[in-house]
Amino acid sequence: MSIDMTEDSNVPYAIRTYPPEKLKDALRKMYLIRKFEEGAEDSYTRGLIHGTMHLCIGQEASSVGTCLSLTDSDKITSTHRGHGHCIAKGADVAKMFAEFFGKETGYCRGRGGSMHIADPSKGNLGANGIVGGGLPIAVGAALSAKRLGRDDVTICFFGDGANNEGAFHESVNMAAVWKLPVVFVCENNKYGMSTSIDRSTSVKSIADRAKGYDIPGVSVDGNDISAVAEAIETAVARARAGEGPSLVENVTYRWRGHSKSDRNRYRTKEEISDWMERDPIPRFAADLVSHGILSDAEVAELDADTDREIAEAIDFARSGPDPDISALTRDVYTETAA
Amino acid sequence: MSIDMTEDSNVPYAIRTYPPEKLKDALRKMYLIRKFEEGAEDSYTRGLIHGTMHLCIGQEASSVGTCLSLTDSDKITSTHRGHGHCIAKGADVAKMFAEFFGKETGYCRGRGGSMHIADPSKGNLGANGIVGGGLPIAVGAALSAKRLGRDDVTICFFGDGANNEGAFHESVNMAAVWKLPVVFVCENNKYGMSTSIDRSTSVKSIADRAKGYDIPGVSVDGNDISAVAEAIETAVARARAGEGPSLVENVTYRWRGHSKSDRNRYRTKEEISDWMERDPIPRFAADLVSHGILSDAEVAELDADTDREIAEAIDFARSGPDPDISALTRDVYTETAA
Amino acid sequence: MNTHATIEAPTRELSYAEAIREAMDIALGSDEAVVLMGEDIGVYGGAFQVTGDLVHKYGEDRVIDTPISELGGAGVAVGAALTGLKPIFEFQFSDFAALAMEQIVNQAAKVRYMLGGAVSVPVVMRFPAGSGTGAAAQHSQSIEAWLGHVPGLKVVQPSTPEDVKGMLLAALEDPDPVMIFEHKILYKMKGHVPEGYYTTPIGKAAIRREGKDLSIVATSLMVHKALAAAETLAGEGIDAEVIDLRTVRPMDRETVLNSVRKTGRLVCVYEGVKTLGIGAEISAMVAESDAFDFLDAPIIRLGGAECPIPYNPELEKAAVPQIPDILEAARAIAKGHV
Amino acid sequence: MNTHATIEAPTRELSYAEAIREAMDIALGSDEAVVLMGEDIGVYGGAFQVTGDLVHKYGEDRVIDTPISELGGAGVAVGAALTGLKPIFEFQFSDFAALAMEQIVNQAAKVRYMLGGAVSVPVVMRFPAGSGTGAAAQHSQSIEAWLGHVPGLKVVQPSTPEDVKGMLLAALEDPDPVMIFEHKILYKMKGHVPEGYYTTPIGKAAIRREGKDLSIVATSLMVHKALAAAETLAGEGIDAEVIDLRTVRPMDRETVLNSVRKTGRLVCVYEGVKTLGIGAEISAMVAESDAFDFLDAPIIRLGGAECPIPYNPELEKAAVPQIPDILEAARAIAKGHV
Ligand SMILES: Cc1ncc(C[n+]2csc(CCOP(=O)(O)OP(=O)(O)O)c2C)c(N)n1
Ligand SMILES: Cc1ncc(C[n+]2csc(CCOP(=O)(O)OP(=O)(O)O)c2C)c(N)n1
Ligand SMILES: [Mg+2]
Ligand SMILES: [Mg+2]
Repeated sequence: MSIDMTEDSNVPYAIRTYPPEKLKDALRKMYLIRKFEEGAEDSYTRGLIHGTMHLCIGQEASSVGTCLSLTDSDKITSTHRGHGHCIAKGADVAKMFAEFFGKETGYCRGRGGSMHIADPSKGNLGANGIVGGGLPIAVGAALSAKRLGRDDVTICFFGDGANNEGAFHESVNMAAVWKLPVVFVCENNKYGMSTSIDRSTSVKSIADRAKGYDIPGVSVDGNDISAVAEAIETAVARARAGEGPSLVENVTYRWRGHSKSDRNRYRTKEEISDWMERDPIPRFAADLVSHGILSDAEVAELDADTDREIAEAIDFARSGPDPDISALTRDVYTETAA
Repeated sequence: MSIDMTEDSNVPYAIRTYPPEKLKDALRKMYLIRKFEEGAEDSYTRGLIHGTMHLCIGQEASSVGTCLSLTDSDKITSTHRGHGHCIAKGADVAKMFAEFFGKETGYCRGRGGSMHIADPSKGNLGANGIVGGGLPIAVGAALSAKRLGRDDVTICFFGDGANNEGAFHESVNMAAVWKLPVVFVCENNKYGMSTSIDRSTSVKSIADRAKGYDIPGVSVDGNDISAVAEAIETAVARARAGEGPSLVENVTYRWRGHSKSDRNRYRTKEEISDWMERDPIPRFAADLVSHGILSDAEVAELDADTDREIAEAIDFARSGPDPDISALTRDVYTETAA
Repeated sequence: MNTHATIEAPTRELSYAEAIREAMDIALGSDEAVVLMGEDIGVYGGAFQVTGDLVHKYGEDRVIDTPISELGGAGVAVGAALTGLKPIFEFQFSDFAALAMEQIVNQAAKVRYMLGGAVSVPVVMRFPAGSGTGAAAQHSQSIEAWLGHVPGLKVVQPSTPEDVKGMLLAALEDPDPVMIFEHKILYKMKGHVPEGYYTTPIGKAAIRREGKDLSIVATSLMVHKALAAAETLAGEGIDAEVIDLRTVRPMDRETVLNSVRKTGRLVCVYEGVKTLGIGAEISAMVAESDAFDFLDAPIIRLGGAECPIPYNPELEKAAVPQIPDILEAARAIAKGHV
Repeated sequence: MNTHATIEAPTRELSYAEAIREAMDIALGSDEAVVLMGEDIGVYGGAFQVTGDLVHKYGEDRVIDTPISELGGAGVAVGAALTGLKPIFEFQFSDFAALAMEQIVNQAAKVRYMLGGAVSVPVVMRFPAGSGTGAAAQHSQSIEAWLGHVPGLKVVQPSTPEDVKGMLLAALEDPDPVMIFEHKILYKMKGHVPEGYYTTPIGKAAIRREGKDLSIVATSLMVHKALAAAETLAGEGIDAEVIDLRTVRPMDRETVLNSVRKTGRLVCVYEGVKTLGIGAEISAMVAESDAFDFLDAPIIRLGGAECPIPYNPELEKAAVPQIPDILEAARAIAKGHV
């Protein structure tokens, strides 16, 4: 390989920073998220899934770039648009599908569905049906880490719309005053449901909100996994060093409607297709190929492998058992020995 | 009078801007607030008042300076520490005392007490027992003005402690997005109950919070009525011109404890006495005398007059009738003709 | 004495959602003070397409998309109602009202009383409620009992298109805050709706089916299940009276008690959690009255299960009363088998 | 069978506030995971001096003053409880919990269930509640019925120093969220409190006085009023049994039903608003059980008046049940005069 990997070269941050295996896994996860969402959409259309769902197609670099260097003991809090976060943090897509299908074999034993998937074993404290609901919870997780002397950092995902909830303000302020190890990651996909940032938010960039808390705020191209990873690494390092929280804004876009009931009256076709051209997946794949990390054949193999993984996951999910109706009120409270 | 009243002179803003009658009335109101609070404290000590109260002694310039140029149709929302706001907005101290004494002749017919005094006839939408409770209400009042084509501005008083409520964030953001005619006036007396700003708030100055909303934020000496009035006039003009909200921080100090149950364990005697030396009342009185607006004798007369007014108000209040117990549930709902 | 037929105007079939929209259209068209506020109620048409195209007819100044700020948004509506507007505030799901309880309960419900009757708060709030959509625990609650517990509020649960239009218009005429719980499953339900302006009284229950053997008092969607059950029971020789409570606060004591005096047997059917839900109040109201002497059997409550609403569709159904549950309860008490 | 005497350890007289503090002191001293959180609980010692000097013993890292951010603060406690801490969160007044209902109800209460049992939330929240302090409508509410309506929470209302210590320690052992309502008027009440560690079971009512003529089921402060009334009634030949409900959720069905089976008469006494309050549930629980067959008289509920708590002291008293009200109700049903 003739490529110069030193910092001042044109090599993207991720590529010059991480080992090939990790980069390959990152691309694999991006594919997996994309295909997971497509599989979920397809299952929904075929009537296999009940309720609603919020797809993150187009936002894969944000999820994967953010979680790239986290350990299993680092925590995340996620959102209603949380499938990508969940996969990026290491979840098993079969158990995710099983949850969507309402099965006892799902992450929440069929009790939670898309909006409540969690995987505490990997540090994922859960999606949330309440916009902004995860913000103070993330700060609490960071408080635990600090009090209990753990090195963990907590990543708090939230949307541009969520930034207008009072919970945002209270959470960021407390984290800043107490210098807690938490990184607030805003996935700014330009709309909260139908409401664009300029109609809901008095600053141009969510990162500007950081000024009101005297913490670092940075806005990055959320479709560039390398830019995301670099910003997050800086914020995580600061958090682990005891210097407190940061706000990172990943500017991205959701290709699909807000949820299954969206008639898309608030975005133009052009805007959507412009953003589809900025697809984060081929962009990262091309980078990996051009910097000699993967061959075209290896990329194609990842693509095919993840297709297979999703198909198997859906099979697993469909064949799982339904919850037992008599267990309706189990797990409302913790069963104790006494 | 030999004093040069042009803008670039050393004459304080208020003195070069307002007619003598208005300045005299401002000083009168400052005395009235001070004496009202002393009278309330004394009545409390003598067991005439039930419950608790939050005195604003030391903060008179903030109340009076802020309300100096408002009309009766301009609105204010006030706080638990609201006596000064109420008097500054033109309330009758006799009806205020009657309310404290729980009388039918009080502003709230004895139902509200200190924390709920309001005088809608003067545009005072009320004190509030909920920290931050008045913030969105003020924005609502500003929305009414804009929608109904009224020229009113709304002043929203809140404390440094209140700035950490989610309601602050949501309210300021909405007002900014919708460019509503509201001015957020933070009375920063350095503590929310026992908690100092640096232990509760991640910015040094509450005015810095404005940066997160892309609105003007200014911090002034809240014990200087002229500085307060000038900042407010600018913000009010902006509001009336349809340019949206501003944040004005009046830095001041409360001489007394937070409420009647405060053991004052969080402030030093020195800090308190330092601030008592910055008493806004003699400072303004001296300014008025030195600029020839009032004579020493006139100041003494105001002082004596307001003593008398307070004594009469307390007499009126004490002699008023108690509410009729049988009317316990009156005014829960509006009685309608039907 | 089915109250469906009491309005004389010509009727057409409209869905429940259309009936609400028509009421809002009439209100917006006839009173400049009426504004709609809520998340995504403009171009999106509302999460449940209730506001629909009203924004095109009345513009963004009167059909106001709010940021995702439930506490602030509700508070703005309260402040606006205090100062001349008549806002209709839509929560996107009733669950999110948990964020706004402060403004609803501490402000809207109490301010008139706290101010001794000096003001009224003519705000209307709309709460899409209930389960059955597969949206799981944070999007399926029935929290009308919380608000029903709060003096100062009026709380209604219309069960038909005709009623929801008439009660919304009645709510707008009411000077006090009226909370309207709309079951999401009803939105698509069609029914006869009179044309033009009319009001349906708040505080009056409706006897949907007369009967002599037992009284079934039901709310919202459960009214329809109770009516279906009553048909089956009729075939078995059990003549059930079905009362649609319609208003939670103030509750129509007389209609319920008269029915129980006649039948001597009572089943309450409601979707909210059984414990401390609507049925507790209905039952206690009967048990403390002279109707108690007419009771020939224990009072049965069929309420929601003691768990959050689960995601899996079969569990979800099991979590709220269904027709077979009503049949079983009715048969048991009708035959004295309890 | 007064439960006062069940603990064997030596006792001393402590006030209710001191008993709470002792429980927290024991917990902080024996478990590093326990932290206290709340507004002004540090150097101020808490608004009601419940935390007192604990901050000096355990430091600011474990007795944590929060900013005035109830939603965020409660949410931080929830997040901390999910990740290893055992926070005891103090609301300064229970009224302010209206700001935090989202985190209490949508998160803390539901997360275990939504996640299919994958996590527990061992958080304890303390709510100073009730009227009698002259603090008016926004500082005097009794909102235990709201939380009692929520599956996933446990809700207690200890009425004695012994119980509050034991129940707080039991709450800390409980893996699920426990909400403790403490009546402010009780804080200064003295009583015997066993030394050292012990727990008082959550979910068990206490028979405070045995009697055969009627059952009075009371909560919190009302227990003491009921006991005083029972003494008077004894002098009149009416032998009242007084039950201290102690736990609102889960309610101790058996103790209440057994008493009613014995006496055939029931009066419920509680301070929250009558409609949809605790008494509604107690009454309905009896009316739907076999104890119904033992009832010789209607069930009387004495609850708070249908109004916000007024300021004037006489009105304030009239707004909640008093001893004469209990006497009147007891006499009426004991003599069959209803
Ligand atoms: C408290 C609350 N308010 C409103 C909603 C309804 N809702 C769900 S997602 C959403 C938009 C969120 O926007 P954003 O935070 O930008 O996330 P995105 O959907 O764009 O990923 C809304 C309004 C909710 N679930 N919770
Ligand atoms: C929502 C809410 N939280 C807490 C309180 C209790 N409380 C009353 S005043 C106060 C301090 C407020 O501080 P600040 O806003 O700075 O006003 P100040 O008292 O200094 O004038 C607190 C904590 C309350 N009344 N409402
Ligand atoms: Mg968004
Ligand atoms: Mg302050």
